[in-house]
Amino acid sequence: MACERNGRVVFSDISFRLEAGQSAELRGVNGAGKSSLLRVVAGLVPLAGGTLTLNGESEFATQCHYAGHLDGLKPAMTVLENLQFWEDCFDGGDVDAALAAFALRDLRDVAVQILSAGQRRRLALSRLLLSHRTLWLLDEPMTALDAASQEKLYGHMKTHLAQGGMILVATHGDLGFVPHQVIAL
Amino acid sequence: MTAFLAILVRDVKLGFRQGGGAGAAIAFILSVLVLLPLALGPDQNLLQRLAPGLMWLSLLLAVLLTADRLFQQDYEDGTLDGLVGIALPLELVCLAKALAHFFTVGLPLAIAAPLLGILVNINAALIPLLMAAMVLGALALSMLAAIGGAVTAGLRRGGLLVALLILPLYVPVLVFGQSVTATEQGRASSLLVLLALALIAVAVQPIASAAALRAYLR
Amino acid sequence: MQVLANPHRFFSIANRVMPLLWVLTAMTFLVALYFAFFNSPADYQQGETVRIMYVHVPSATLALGIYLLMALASVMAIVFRHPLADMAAKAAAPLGAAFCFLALVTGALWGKPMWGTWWVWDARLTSMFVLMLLYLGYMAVWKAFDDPSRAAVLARVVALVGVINVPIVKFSVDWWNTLHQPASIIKASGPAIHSTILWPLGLMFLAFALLFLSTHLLGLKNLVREQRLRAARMKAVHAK
Amino acid sequence: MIDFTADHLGFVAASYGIVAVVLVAVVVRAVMKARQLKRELSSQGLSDPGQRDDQS
Repeated sequence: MACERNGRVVFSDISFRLEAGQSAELRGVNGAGKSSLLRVVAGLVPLAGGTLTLNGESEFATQCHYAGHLDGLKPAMTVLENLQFWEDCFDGGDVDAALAAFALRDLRDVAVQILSAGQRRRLALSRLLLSHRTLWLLDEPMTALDAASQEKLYGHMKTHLAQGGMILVATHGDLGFVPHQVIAL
Repeated sequence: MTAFLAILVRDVKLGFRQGGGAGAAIAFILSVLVLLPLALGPDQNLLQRLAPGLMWLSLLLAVLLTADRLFQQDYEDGTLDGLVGIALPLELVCLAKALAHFFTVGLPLAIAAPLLGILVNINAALIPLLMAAMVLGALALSMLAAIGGAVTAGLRRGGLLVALLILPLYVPVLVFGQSVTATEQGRASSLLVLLALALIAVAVQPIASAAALRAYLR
Repeated sequence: MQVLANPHRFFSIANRVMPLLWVLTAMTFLVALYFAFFNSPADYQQGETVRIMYVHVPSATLALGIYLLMALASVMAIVFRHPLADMAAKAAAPLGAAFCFLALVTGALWGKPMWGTWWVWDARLTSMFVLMLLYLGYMAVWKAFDDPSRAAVLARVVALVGVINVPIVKFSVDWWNTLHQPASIIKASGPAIHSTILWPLGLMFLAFALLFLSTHLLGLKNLVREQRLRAARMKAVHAK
Repeated sequence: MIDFTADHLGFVAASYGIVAVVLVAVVVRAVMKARQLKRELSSQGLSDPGQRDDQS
């Protein structure tokens, strides 16, 4: 597959295959196109060349969960309100369990604007457990997380894989577990 | 449907919480109303003749001033990225957000403005009629504002561009809006045309806004 | 359609046609001007000012026609994803705006001696004015974005929403005009179209259209040139 | 034939004048731009659209 943004070719000739229950790590220097690749897979950026399928289907935006640098949270609403909004958007999911999974229960009635960067990131990531999507697309998910929270994230990632899910994660090479494959950009 | 309502409710809530809601819109109209007699002179007859038109202009300005922020926040904080991946088509996401704008800005103003028209000596018999016309007009204006807002969602200073883009689109609404109260004849047909304009805007807006937003997501 | 499908073939043909087109444009202008000034009568009501019509009407017609062309090109861009379609629309916009401007100015210059005022808010003038705003908005969108592929999509949206708006504006200002019938103003339609008027008018319209066609082709070519330079510059930056 | 002594001739002259100025300006601008871009292209060794050896 290939990708073009702002009139320049970000990457071309990338090819990979991910089985159910597998994870892949995207590695590359700044500007190599890690984020672009994730956005292409998420269906946000149109494919400039090649093919992209999930279980044989080429339209699979609703089977992915993309978690990028931006957290998509509203500072004027509380933790619970933010999460409930996304629960309604995803049409399902267990808000309570998601809060518990990232140790956010005590913060549920706190406005997001006073959360720390790490807490916001945890809230953003907790949505992964609401959406029930097959393919997780994570863009440097460890940013701003402390060691304990990182461990929690790895735990949830492993559970997701064990349930037959798939994960594409972009990092600078500091992932806390060994992925099934590494895609170098 | 749950998602549609969730977006609508959240945006209305945010509108009121962040001070961009009905209260601010009505305060805006009040401040415009103070300036009018100062600019035009305190002649009661003149003000009465101009009152409906002035109310339409205030509504138009209020909708215009809020247009460029309609999608900007969601674009900047990444909410839009997330909303693309949900089952609800982006077109309906746009419709929900435009309706939320109507409920926070357009509708409160359409109800308040004719009443506040008393301050510029509006003909009291015209108030219900003007209110009905302004509700329909405000719906159309919010939709058009959403198109402009979507086109300029990623621009830091999109305010002027948004005005240039949507003011020409406001012309028909303004023409039929003022003709509802301007003359006896053609009153009913003007209201019907306003309804038609609102419906056209509701039909076109989701397609146009979604197409514009997709250009930003890439 | 086949020829248009390939930008290279398109331009190699255009390059051969263009010199001919410029000559034809100049010749048509000469003939049209001869007819406009020396081979047509003055109007019994409007006198010599009727000659303003020969430039006013073609400008107005082209202003509207070019906007429709822009919208058509935008549809082509969406449906066929043709690389030149967006550029064709972009190249047409400033030309359409120029004709629109001329229609407004010559309209005012015609109105002053005929109606005694530079400007009246009559249906025709008002919709022309709104058309001018639509052109300015469309061009502002292209200017506002650094990324041409993003600007192209947004410009399509603006052009198509605008083209839906054009007939609605026309309809609404006509309505508005009948409500507020302005007193004792001569209608712009003026005298019945006579064959002595038809010739200079038709020729002048042809001349204007040819001028648009040749300038548009040149503008389109300039846009392709700019795109190539931009691509080369991008490549140079990212090679470092 | 135009009557050079008629009323309002100034308006006719002004109309044709402004049309001439605007149209000439539009054409000249495009031609100047074309020449400048052509120079830039050839200075970078790129081909002009539609040239015989143009492959892109």
